[in-house]
Amino acid sequence: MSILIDILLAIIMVYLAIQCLLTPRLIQSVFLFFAFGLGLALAWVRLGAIDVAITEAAIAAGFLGVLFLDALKSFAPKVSVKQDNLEDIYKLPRRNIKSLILPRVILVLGLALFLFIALEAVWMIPDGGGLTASAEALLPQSGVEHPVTAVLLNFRAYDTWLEIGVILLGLLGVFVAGGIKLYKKPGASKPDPMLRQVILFVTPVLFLFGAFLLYIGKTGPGGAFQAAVLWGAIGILLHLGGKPIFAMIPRWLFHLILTMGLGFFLVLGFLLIADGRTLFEYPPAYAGLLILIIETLGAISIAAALTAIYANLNQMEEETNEVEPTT
Amino acid sequence: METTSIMPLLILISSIIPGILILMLREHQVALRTFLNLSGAVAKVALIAWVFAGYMRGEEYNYYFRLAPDLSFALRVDQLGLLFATLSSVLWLVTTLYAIGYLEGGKHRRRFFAFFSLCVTASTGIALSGNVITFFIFYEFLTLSTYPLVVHRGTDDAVEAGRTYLWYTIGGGTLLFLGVVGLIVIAGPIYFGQTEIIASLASVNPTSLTLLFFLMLAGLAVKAAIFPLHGWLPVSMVAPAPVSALLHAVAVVKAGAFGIVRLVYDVYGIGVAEQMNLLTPLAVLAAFTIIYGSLRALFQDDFKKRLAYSTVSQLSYIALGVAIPGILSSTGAIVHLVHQGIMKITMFFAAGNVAETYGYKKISQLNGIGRRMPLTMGAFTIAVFGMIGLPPVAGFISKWYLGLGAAEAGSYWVILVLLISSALNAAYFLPIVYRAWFCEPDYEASKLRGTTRLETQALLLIPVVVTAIFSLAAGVFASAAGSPLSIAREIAERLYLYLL
Amino acid sequence: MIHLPSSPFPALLVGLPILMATLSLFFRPGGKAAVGLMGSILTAGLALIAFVEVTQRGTVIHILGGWEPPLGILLRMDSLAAVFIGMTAIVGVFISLYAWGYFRAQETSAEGLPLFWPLWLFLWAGLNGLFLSNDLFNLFVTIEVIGISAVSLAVLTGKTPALFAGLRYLLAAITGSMAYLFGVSLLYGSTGTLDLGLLGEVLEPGPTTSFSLLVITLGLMIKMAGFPFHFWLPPAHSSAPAPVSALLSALVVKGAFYILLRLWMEVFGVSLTYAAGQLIGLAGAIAVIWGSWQALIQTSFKLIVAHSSVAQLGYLLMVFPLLILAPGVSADSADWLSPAWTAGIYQVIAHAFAKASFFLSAGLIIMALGHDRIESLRDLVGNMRITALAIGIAGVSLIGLPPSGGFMAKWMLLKGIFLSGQWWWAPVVLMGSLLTAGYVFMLLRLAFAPAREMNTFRPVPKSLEIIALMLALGSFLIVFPADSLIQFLESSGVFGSGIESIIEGGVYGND
Amino acid sequence: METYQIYSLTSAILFIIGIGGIFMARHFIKKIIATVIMGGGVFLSFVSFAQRDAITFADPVPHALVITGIVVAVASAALALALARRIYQLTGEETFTNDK
Amino acid sequence: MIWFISILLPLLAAILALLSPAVRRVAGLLFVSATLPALWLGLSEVTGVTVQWFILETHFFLDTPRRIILLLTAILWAAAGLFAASYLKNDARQKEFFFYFGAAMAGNFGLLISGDVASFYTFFALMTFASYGLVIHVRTPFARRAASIYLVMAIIGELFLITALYLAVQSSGSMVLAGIPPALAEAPNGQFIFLLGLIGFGVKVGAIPLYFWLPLAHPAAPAPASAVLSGAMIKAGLVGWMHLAPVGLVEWSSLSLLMVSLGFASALGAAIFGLTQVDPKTNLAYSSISQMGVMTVMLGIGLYGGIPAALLLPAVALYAFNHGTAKALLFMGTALPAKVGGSWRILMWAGLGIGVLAIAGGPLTGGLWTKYLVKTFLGETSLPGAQTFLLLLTLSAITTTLLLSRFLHLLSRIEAPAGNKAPSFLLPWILLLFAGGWWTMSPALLPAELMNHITKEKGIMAFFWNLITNWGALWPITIGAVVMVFTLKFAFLNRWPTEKPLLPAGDFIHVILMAGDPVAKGLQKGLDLLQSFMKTLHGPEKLFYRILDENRTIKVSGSAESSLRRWEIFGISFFIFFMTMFFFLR
Repeated sequence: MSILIDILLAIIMVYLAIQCLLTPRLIQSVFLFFAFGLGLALAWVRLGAIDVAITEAAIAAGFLGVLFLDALKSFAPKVSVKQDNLEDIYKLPRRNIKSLILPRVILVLGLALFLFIALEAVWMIPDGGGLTASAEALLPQSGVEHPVTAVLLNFRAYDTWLEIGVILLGLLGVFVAGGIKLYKKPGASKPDPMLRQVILFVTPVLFLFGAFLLYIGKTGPGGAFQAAVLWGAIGILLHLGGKPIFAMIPRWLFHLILTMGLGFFLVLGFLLIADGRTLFEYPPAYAGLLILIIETLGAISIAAALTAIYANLNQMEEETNEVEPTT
Repeated sequence: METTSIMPLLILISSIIPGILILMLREHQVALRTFLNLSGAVAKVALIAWVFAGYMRGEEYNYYFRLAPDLSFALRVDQLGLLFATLSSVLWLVTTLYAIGYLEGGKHRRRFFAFFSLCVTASTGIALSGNVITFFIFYEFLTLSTYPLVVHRGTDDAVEAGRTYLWYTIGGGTLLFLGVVGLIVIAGPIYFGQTEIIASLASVNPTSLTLLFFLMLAGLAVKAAIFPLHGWLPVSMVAPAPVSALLHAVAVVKAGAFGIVRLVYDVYGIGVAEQMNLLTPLAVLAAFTIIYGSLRALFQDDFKKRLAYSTVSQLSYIALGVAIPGILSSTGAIVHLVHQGIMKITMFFAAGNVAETYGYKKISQLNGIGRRMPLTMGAFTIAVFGMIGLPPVAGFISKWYLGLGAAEAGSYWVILVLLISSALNAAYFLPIVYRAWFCEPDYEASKLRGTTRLETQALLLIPVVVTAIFSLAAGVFASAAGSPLSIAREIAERLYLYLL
Repeated sequence: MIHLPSSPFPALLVGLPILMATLSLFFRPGGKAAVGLMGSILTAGLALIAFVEVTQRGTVIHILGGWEPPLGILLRMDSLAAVFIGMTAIVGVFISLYAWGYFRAQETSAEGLPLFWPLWLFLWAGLNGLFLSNDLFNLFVTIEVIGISAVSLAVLTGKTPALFAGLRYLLAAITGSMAYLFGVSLLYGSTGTLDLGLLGEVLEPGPTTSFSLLVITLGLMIKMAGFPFHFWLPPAHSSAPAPVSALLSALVVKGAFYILLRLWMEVFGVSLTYAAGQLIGLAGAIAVIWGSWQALIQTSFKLIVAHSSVAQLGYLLMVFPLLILAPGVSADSADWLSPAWTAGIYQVIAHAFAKASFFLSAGLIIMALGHDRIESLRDLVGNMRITALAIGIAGVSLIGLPPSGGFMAKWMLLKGIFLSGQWWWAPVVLMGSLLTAGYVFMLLRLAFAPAREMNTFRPVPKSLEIIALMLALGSFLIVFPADSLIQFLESSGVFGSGIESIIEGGVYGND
Repeated sequence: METYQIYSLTSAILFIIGIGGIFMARHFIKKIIATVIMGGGVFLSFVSFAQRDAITFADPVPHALVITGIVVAVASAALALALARRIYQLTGEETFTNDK
Repeated sequence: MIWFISILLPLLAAILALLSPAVRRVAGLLFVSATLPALWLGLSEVTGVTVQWFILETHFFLDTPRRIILLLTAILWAAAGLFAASYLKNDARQKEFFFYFGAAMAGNFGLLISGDVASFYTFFALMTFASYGLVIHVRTPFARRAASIYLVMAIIGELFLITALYLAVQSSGSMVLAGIPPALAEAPNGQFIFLLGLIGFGVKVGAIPLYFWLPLAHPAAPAPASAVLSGAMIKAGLVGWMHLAPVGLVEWSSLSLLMVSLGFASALGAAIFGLTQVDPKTNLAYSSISQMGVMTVMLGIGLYGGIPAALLLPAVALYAFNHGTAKALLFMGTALPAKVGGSWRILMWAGLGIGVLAIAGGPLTGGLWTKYLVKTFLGETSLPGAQTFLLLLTLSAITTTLLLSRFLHLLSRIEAPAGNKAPSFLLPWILLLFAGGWWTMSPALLPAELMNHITKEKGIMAFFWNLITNWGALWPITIGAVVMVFTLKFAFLNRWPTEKPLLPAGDFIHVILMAGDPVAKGLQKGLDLLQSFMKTLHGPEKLFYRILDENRTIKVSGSAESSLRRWEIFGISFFIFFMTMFFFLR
């Protein structure tokens, strides 16, 4: 029975994925992507990966979906200016379709072969056994009770640290890509009275829920990323509501918020090295506390970064007039 | 192999340091530049003389530096190398003087003299290199350091010539590279003179060795301008006269010829090469090139172009000599390395003098020039006689040994080739001499007069006279101790002694 | 593995640049540059100290968090990593110095360019992390760090071509890293470990392993722009600002090569076949010819240099077929492994120096001319002689003329080729050299050619010219320590052992 | 057939759909979505093996890896989106043309 | 040391004369003193030396025949030098003449005293090329043409010569000239080598069929130069033959016969050709060819064996001596009639007459004696047909007389200057007359062995007063003289050309040139074709450039690259790569 559910879910996911890519209309595609993300989250749940499910729903489907949606509004108008037929607004441009047929046939053939080989590889996979046992054995020393958190912030803290760096890096990249002027005043937006009310209501709820997730991460599913997305949502909402927080606070503070997760992590690591340990080798007694601090600061930083990313992207077309088109 | 000496390195440094320093100077620091240049040149000659003397006393001057496994930078002093090094350094000194006079007031002189020095470094490096790798390193270094000289004029012609020059030489270089690597893979890090290594492999791996021989030969033949790889040489005539002189007499073409000598004598060994039948194709090619170059020269009206094709022809004498087994032809080949150098450099100096003083670049303009530039044309005439192979100029000596060698080896067709070449040499050189001395100058030309009391600037005149005297002396005092011939003879004797 | 001497340097090498990058964010443009430059110099110094440490103590490790593999992550700095890190440090510090001057001289778009510094330091940290990493997933994270910072750097100018190129680069990079990650997932699933050393020991051949090998190789090939996946490289590298182009070409693409080399040598020994090596070699060979040919027909300087990178990376791929022994050949008789290795390493280093110098020169030319159409290079030697000299010297190294690093690489490569009997690669090497000579000398020819119009060269800072020249010279100087460098590399067990050693079970030489 | 196998097979299919999308989709946004789908497939395979290797709890390492991976993928996608939007803003192009 | 000085002095003289006008004023003295060491070498017996450092280890040494010729040469150069100094006093190109004169002199001496191949060849070449300057001296079109033909022939000669020397040295294994004849006698290809030498030196000697440059070149030069050309330098070829010929050691019948018949053909034919000339110098040049023919005959006899070299070669040398002095006398004499006036003319005619007689072998002259030597050896040889040869020799005496009396006649037609005057160059002429007369007949020159062989203890003076021999010499001369007188006296017999030579000077060359003209044109055309072919034969680089610079190439490559940039193509290559590798991994 449960297998049937899984199979159904799998089929739905595959269908959604294919449809998402095949549909000619961009907006449909984005909504299908939302749906696909949710399907994937369900799959995580089915596989017992609640943390992943939350992360997926929050970041991959949620945050990214919002970004895509936001992008749609940017892509839409120009198409309409260009083309007379409103029917075609969201249609993808199709040029010399005939010349594309042969390559596509070959590609589909290739995909099919690839699929066949990949399925065989996945089917024939030997049982490697995983690391569950060793993780379980070492869990008590990690300072946290939830194994995923232990792995994320202790066993493989290095990866996590780098990953926080990646988000910051993504933000920097967005700054660069969006034109440097935006970097100077992230998130300057027009106020919207309706939204402001909603925001006033939602913000504390999101904040509290985020804090809960963060705290619960020590023992169960939840943690920094999930919390960060929620807090990031606050930022986004505030931004939409005409309160671009990062435009309001001093730049140094903004930078501090952005970098404190990464920075604290690193400084802590350096201090540990100075203490004669290795990087991220917490003293067992303080491990739990340190992890909590790191998670909190990390979550704040990530939230800030996500907010800033959204703000920048959201802002982009408003700058159109100021940027001279370059060739 | 254990003993190392800094001397060979010093010889190289004596020209590379001035080169680099000159590059750092400013264009207008003429005096300092000249001083650097000349002191480098003099130091080099002195060092080589010192090493030569020491070598004759039986001392060894070797320098090793291991770059990688199987890849040693080795400088070794032997007679053949010393002979070539002496030639390079002495002619460098002379050419430097000449170039100072020739380029007076020209543009980019700093660059010119800097690369000039580097070029000579490369050529002495080739002379002193102790193994094929080092040889290859300097061989390529030479290509590069001469390129700025070839394109020195900066005209479209010059640049185009540089392009051709590079395609040929780099192409040749890659072939040589392939051959060298292959050789090292088969035979290990091979030093010049260790012919026993190849000899021991000759029966094991004859096909590869033959293939590698021709690969390397092709690489070397480009610089030695052996047909059909000679195309770059006449084109690079656009370079200024001192460059052409250096290119044709000492540096580039000689590097190729010297390489062939090394390849056959000091890598494969003459015995193995003969036994593997490697020499006949070389001989045929060289012979063909001799005739072909002469034929082409016959049709050139451009003075320097005629000289260039003559170089194509003359250089193959060396290859031909190498290709004929026998002590006499080896002597001839080795001594022609030197003799061709001093004679051809004289010719180019003379051509440069005429062009620089009167602006004549065509042979048809040379009527009666001997009257106005007696010393220059006198020197030229001496060189011409040498080229034809008339005694007592140096060229006779080499041709004599080549001919005798051919007779000794029973290759009578080679004698025929030599004869035809001599006749053709006479046919394309003597008209120049005839015009210079026995034709009345054209009316307008006779109005032109040099401004100085001398026929041209002293710095242009002295080198040409000096090299002409060299050419004459190399012939007249050929069997004196220390003459090129006697050294060549010793080298050849040693080669064949070893074989026995 | 874990009982190797421990050292803090691996961790510091990753941490320091990130720390400096983070710090630099707090400053205004001028301060960013200062902090960035200081960070570069500190990192380079640290890298050199670490290098010396490795030369003295042998391979050092850093067990992160004190958790041993397979659960934890381990940073390992063996001689190969040390060489790569050292190279990055030297080239990186030169490029940093150049960038400092270069961006100061660029008044027009001064606003955005300061972000160069944090991005570059992130990139550096990513590279160091990659070279040090011994964990499949960690490698993924580092290549992502590298990828994102590289793309961000590539679009630093904000010009349209750069944006297009950057997006293409990014999509290709994501494709590559996802393919890589898929392979990692299957490997983890089939072995339960991510540590390279352990993986090499427990991995068994089978369809899954083969498939992982396939997707990982493909992914990395895309990331290192191996033919036919080089399509993203020329536009991306040519449209970036000069110091960035230099970084991308000299260092970034080498990261993927490094992983590929490590994985093939240390992990996938069991699944590799002779034919697979030949295929990679073939791709490399085509890249050499095709890239050089493309470079030859370009009309803008930076495109020439970018296409040249494609070709030069092809040489790296040509090392692979030599490292895999044909069936029935025992490792004892395979004396070509060592030259082949050396060839790869030297190609990496020499290309890094030469290509960095090339791009820096390109930057100077753009600075002087406002564009980089090669037709305008006429009379370059008359106007910018140091730059012309740098181009010449770097070009010579690219061609592989002696005594440059490129020569050393080609020498060793040809030696390996001959020793292994795979002679069919030799003509490719030569053709590549010739074509390279073709475009290098096309540039030089123009540089020497007489100017057609009035002199339009604007003056450029001499110090920048000298930096470019020094990098070019560097590509020659690296030959001199070659012997000791090769010995150093051979002291690491990885070096020179090839696949066979994996099969026999010895992974870490000084175990 | 066990649960994890369904998902691991699905993961391969998703990966392929994603990669096909990257090759065939024309619009920037779709290409970016395709990369995310591709990533989803990869992560699914990780987690499916985690479920296979579960003892008292599922293997936490792949979970952690996937969380990290998702964040990294999102960062990349965000950057790509920023680039795409910028391109569109500057030129009005929403697909790749060969000469750029 | 004396050896070197004898070469260096002329060279020094040449250079000094070129550089300093003051020296040129005393040029006569200069050249005479330059010949003194050679003269001394010719008169005394100096032991040979070896100079190791010079060229390819030079040996200086003289044997009897070469000493005789050296003496001749020294005398001639001294006389010609004195003669030239005053003869060319006002010449515009005086200094050049002196330069070439001195250089040729050095070469001439050098080739005679050198005993090894390399230095012999060196000096031979020096002489050959220096005399080019003498031939072209007057710069008239005629002289230029003559000089060109001379040069071409000289170079051809040199080529054959050097080949012969290569092979000869190779077979003898040493560079010493004395070793070559025995080696050639032994060597299987000895005849071939000698034939090469025969041709090579034959050019200089003016042997049939290589003589045609000679009647052009010798007259083209100024009188003193013609004198040394015809008197001394022409003997260099003879010396060369003597160096190569294994006289008395072999029996090369065919070569011997060839030489003898060619010699006689020269002796008679050249005289007949000479008769048709109107220029006295051309006339003399033909006479030289004719006389060299006789010497060729003598060497040819030697190759048949039976006569030892020690006997034959001095005889040849002596014959050369006689001819050289007399011919130089006559050549210089051609300059006299226009300058000598009054009673001095008697002296002049007497001298000329003696010269003519000496060449024709008239009684009481050295010619009688030298011709007798020829006769003796002709009589002794076992060569078939020796009797015919004797007859031919006599016939040649007649033709020579005819030729030379014709020469006298031609001279007599030159208008004499008014008054009783003699140019200063009459003095060296007379000195030469005496010196020649003295040494030809002096027994000092001949080795005693030869003397004994010929005169059988009677002594040379007895021979001179022998009526029979004198008569034997006289009657052919008389016949010749009578024929000449008669043809001149009687108008119906007087068909001698006066304005234009019946046959152009250099006869054969004109045939060659005429026949060669279409050939030369064809050759030119062929060469032009060759040249244009070579020009179109672009280097491979040109082809490459053409491909490279072709727009289409660039376009195609560019579009190929940009198609690789298409995502679909990326995908396809991805899958191709994937599938290939997948199969390779199996």
